[in-house]
Amino acid sequence: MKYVRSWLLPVIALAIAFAIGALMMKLQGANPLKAYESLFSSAFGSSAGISKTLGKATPLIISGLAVTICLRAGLFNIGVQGQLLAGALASAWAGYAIHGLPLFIHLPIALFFGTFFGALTGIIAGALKAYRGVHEVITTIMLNSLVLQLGEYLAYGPFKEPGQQLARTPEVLSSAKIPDLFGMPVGFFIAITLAVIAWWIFKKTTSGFRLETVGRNKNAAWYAGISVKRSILISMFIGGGLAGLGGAIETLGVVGRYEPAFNAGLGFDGITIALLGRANPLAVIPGAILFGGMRGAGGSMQFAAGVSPDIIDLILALVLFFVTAPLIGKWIKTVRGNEAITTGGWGN
Amino acid sequence: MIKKYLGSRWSPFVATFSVILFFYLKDALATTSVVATSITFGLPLAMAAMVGIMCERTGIVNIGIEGTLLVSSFIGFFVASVSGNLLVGLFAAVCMGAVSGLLLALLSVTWKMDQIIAGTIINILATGLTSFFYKQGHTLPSTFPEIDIPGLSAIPFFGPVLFMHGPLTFLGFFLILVLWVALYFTPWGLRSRSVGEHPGSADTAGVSVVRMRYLNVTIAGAFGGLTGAYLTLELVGSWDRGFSAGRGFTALALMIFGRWNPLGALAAALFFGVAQAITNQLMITEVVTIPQQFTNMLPYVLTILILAISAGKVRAPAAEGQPYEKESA
Amino acid sequence: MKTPLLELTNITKKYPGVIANEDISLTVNKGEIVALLGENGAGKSTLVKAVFGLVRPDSGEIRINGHLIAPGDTAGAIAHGVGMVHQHFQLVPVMSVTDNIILGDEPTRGLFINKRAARAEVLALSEKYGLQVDPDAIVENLPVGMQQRIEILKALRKDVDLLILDEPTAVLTPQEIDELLNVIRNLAKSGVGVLFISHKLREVIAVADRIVVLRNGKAVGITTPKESDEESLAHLMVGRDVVLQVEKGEAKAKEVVLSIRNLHVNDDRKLTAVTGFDLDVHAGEILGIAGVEGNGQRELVEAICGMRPRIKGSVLVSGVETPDMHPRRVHAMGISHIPEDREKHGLVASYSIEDNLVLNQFDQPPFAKGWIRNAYALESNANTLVKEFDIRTPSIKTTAGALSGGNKQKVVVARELSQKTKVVVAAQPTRGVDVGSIEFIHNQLVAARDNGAAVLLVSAELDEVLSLSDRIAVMFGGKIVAFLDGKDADRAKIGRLMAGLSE
Amino acid sequence: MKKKIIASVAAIAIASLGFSVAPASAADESSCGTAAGFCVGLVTDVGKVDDKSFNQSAWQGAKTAAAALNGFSKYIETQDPKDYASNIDLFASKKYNVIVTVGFLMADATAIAAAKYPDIKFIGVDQYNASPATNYTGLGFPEDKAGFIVGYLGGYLTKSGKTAAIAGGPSSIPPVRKFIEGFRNGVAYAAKEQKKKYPKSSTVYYTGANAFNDPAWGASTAAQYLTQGYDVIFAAGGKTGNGALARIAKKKGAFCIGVDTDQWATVPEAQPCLVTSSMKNIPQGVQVLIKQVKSGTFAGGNFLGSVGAAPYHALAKKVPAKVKAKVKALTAKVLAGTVATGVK
Repeated sequence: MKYVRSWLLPVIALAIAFAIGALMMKLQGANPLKAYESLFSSAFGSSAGISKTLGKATPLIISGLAVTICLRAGLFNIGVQGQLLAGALASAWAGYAIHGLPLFIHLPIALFFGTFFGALTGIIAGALKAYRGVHEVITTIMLNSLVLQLGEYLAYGPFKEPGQQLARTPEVLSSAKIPDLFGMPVGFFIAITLAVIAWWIFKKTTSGFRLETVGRNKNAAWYAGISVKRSILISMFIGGGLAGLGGAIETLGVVGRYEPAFNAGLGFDGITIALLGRANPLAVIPGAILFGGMRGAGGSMQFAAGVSPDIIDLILALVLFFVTAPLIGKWIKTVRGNEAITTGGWGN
Repeated sequence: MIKKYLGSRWSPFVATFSVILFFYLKDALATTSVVATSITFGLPLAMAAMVGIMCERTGIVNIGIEGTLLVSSFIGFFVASVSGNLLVGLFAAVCMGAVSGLLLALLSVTWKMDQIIAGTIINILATGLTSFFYKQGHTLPSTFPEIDIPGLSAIPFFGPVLFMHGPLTFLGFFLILVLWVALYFTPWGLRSRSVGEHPGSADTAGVSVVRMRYLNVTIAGAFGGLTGAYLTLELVGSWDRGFSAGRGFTALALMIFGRWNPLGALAAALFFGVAQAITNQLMITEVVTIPQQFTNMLPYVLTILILAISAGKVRAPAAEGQPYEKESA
Repeated sequence: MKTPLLELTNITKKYPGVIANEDISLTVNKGEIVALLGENGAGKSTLVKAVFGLVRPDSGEIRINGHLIAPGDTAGAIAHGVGMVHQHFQLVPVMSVTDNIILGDEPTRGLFINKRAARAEVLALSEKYGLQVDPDAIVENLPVGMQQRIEILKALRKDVDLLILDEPTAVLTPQEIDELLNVIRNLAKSGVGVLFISHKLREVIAVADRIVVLRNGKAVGITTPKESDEESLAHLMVGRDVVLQVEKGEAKAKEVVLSIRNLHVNDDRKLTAVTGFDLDVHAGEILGIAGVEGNGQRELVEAICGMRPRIKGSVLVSGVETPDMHPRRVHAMGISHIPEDREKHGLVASYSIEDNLVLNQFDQPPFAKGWIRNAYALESNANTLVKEFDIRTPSIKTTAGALSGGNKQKVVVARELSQKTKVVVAAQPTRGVDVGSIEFIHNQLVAARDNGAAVLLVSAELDEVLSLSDRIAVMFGGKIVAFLDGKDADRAKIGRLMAGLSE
Repeated sequence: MKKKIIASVAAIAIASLGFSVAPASAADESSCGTAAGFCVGLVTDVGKVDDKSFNQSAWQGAKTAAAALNGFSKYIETQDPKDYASNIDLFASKKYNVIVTVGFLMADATAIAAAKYPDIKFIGVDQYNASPATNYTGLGFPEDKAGFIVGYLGGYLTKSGKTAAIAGGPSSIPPVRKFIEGFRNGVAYAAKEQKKKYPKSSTVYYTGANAFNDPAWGASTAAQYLTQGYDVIFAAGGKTGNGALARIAKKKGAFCIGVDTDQWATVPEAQPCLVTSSMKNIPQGVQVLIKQVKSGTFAGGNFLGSVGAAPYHALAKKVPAKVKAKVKALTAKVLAGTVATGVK
């Protein structure tokens, strides 16, 4: 029974959100049925559609994880966007500037570059928090802008594609590109694996326990011999690294180069998805697929039913609202015991 | 004691004023312009930061400021253009802001939802709604005009900097000062702060925590509405999708930077404004040619550095982010 | 018949799984001191909170001076002349004494708070009741005894007809308690009704006109001090004969295990809190430290356990120096620690009992094999300890936060005492714990002693120190002012020492 | 005269523009792919079709052309640059005759699609076709010329000698840079003609996270210029620039110059100061190319669209007749290439 309720809630939330969305479309004189039909058939109705949905979900899963892991350790990482950009830029550089390596060496190196520079961006905020007590929300907001500017400078300066007028790097070599597997994006499977690993680490390992203890009660963690500073550093390093890897996967698997506009907004969607999943690494996956599917199918919906893709943002906000607000929960009497508290104030 | 005070708090101001004086003697026009413009850049940030301060001082985290700005500027613009009356638009924007505050209060006080999630909902709802319902072709009948206070505005430097602004700029500054006074010198302020620090103590003193939180979050929302109205009805004169352009998030950082103190946040916001105006001025005069990206990084780098050096624990209101359970022991 | 000042009729309050108050009726008249006696968890606090509007009773009526008070109406209760001194201080730590006292009913001049008038009012109030406070001090910088005074002044400020005091004496010295009891008597003489909560029999007998005994949420007896004595009240309270004295054999003190040499420690405000003393605790003995809170006990304990930097001096276990600021390594050297603030340090409220029971050894075998935690070992450990330490819980998966105070403390005690340990440092081990659990925890500490551990007990409850300790050290002003033998320690003498008076 | 027609067409088109439902014209989509049908699809760059900027201009051109040819037209608003290809695919799957893609960022995706769908003609607005494809035409504009002309006008209008440009995006975006540098050189050219020594025209580029999308920044930056006595300001860059225009309109005696389209119609707030706009005739370019498709003369490669200055509208009386004549003369020379803009 409890199991039934655990999936009933999001389903009802989705249904209500879609109903309200339909009303909005009606107000605009469009045909909601036709819109939804095209939305679903293009997101999930064909293997190409599924492939696109999963491709869109990939960076969202990873950035959602990056937020989740920090939330678990009691940190609110708004800096995923910047970490992701750092990773995208570094992996792009490694992808085009390093020559003469076979795929199985070059690709991992490029991925590593992305991960490392993402982690570096993350750990700056972590170190400032751990050693100087500067709140991570400020530093990560600042770092987002900083990385964006730095990326703009590099992509239009030292890393610019020769002869190109735009701010973008050369295309990465084929030896650094993530190949497709049976028409499905390989990155997605990496993302799923990462989510499962993250889940497993928190569920089963001492490291996960350490981070989580710090997140839930810093003082008790200190009493129990867990270094709070180290946990902050580690979680920001891992969060940043994941975000960087997400950027690298996008760069090496989808975009093919660093071009700033191609990564906009991924980090911020990650925050929403992490909150939707209530800081549970596995719950990030369905959230990301929902986001990815709907965002990816927006064009089709407009094509088929003439509905502005903005409606998708609206529906997603409503989903988040109905999943998290205790309205439906009360109605179907879901008992949410032992739920991770995702966030608190800025004070901790 | 005085020495310590000077050393810790006032030295940045002294430094700022000496720098301004130095440049003023070199180039009066440009310096006046930079300082005046930094108010234009900084004021909306400061006003948005006040929204955060008012909420957080009563223990409610508000990351939905961005959404409030967006939706209230949208409503303000449309009501003003449809009604043809700026004041009606202003009123509508303030009401819309209050409604968004009320929604936050409902979610976080009554429903005890995670406050970060509540704010996120407001943000993405605002983005979706404004973008979906935006319709081109409306224009404002006019904008709030600049008021040059007679006499005072003729004073060199101080005139343009302090006395030549639109009515909402004056109102914004005035309300920031009012908020500071109210927060520290009135019963309302004492009660608000106690609700944010230790709701139990307020409750046992007969101050209703729920009522206080509702009241303050709603007023804060209305203030956010005023900020939105300022942006569209006074500063710009038009509206477009994504109009607030991230100011609500920057404001959050400024609120923390200013240590939850209205004057602190105002100073932080003006610092940001100055940095932005200087960045522009460097490009305008082309005296120094460094890549624009680096000058743009300036405020962010400086903020991080200043915080890292001055460090000290920034202490947030203690009860922030937690719903108040009246009946817990 | 005249209307009673306070009249409660059939108050019932249920929480999920617990009946806090069942059908309680009582009255308080003008000038009368009524004591509510009962063990922790008997429902005393819930009842008075209902009177003050902090708890909404499910049924029943509250009348003050004949006026019906709506459930949950704190402002209404205040308006009708009820004042309350809370067990957990309801003070805003970062604000001044004046601000705290005037909160909710501020003297104003125009729109603003009249700070001068407020300050004068606080001084006058302090004068009137003989409770000295500094109106400009920031509350968080004050010792608890002072904070208590502020709470009382806060309550008295509003010209109360009915004053409720919820366990006001827990943190006071015997002398301060006597003073407080005098204040209470004087208030009653001036016509104020007093509802006084305590689980300390002696105080109740000393001050009350009437005693209402609560047990498991029910009023089980109403009596007067003349008609009763400590034994009979204790019997009513617990429902059985209680052994007030801890049963323990003769201590067999052996070699010194814990030694403290010239230790200097600062408090949170960076002021000296522990000023350089030596202390030895032997295996097989309980050394109790008596003292009013705020005299350096907490800093001492934290410095021993590696949770607070030692400015100077050292802490040795069996002659080996322990590391500074590393609680885990100190623990590994054989110092178990029952922390003073179990909510803050002892437990992770949102973790299961199972996880809390291994909080400081979660990465040691058998609870972890290398990197992987061993669910089976965790479970069997939890099952064993829950049984052994009598932790009352529906399941080992229940979160610690859902337990009662006594059971929470048992989780901490179980974790600390189940490990091989040379030294047990127990700080306020029975604070906020019910009588049954107190007895159990006391027995566990004695058992640890008998197994050869050196036990350092720090408690603000003088009775606890007296009944458990083989030796007693009295701490005042960051120093140990006297060592006494546990058997023939004299209450009055210790009380004087605790207050800093010479003998 | 021609400009006036374009302007009035623009005004009408904007008035009739729906905002969320793609309007259907006489023909309908089922006719696509048949011999009788003629379908034009348009993929916007990230953003909305009513952006008062190039998306809107391109759609206006596509719609007008399709209607004139009795065809059908529809658009998709791109939400994420990664969807360029799939949005193009949607039109291709319905066998649209022409697909218009908007914005230089879509050049790669368009070139790939052109190779993938050899039967469909592609028009890339603001793009350069470097591929040999004959079914893909890059519609480019000599923005430097447009900038030069209005800069020249500005050079004659300024009284303080201080002219400026506010760029809504970084200099790394080619059309932005070309507009700005053209403007700068135009001012200098006018100064030289008048034998005056103006300071070099000043520019502030925006490089935040909200390029082209921060009207408040544009307005504040405009205020900064105005307080320093700049009296001719060219605002080039989407909504950021629109914000600047609206702000300059509040300053008496200052002139502002719009960009891309005739902003007299798209930013009515700016009318008090808007002396002209540095126009790229995107609608006209798109129409010409679509008509080429219909008539079978579409040849691929690159097509240089026309540029020019928008009419003075109500501010005509503030521009001395002599200046008007000079500008008119120079416009012809610049467009013919006899006066070089000096922008690379």
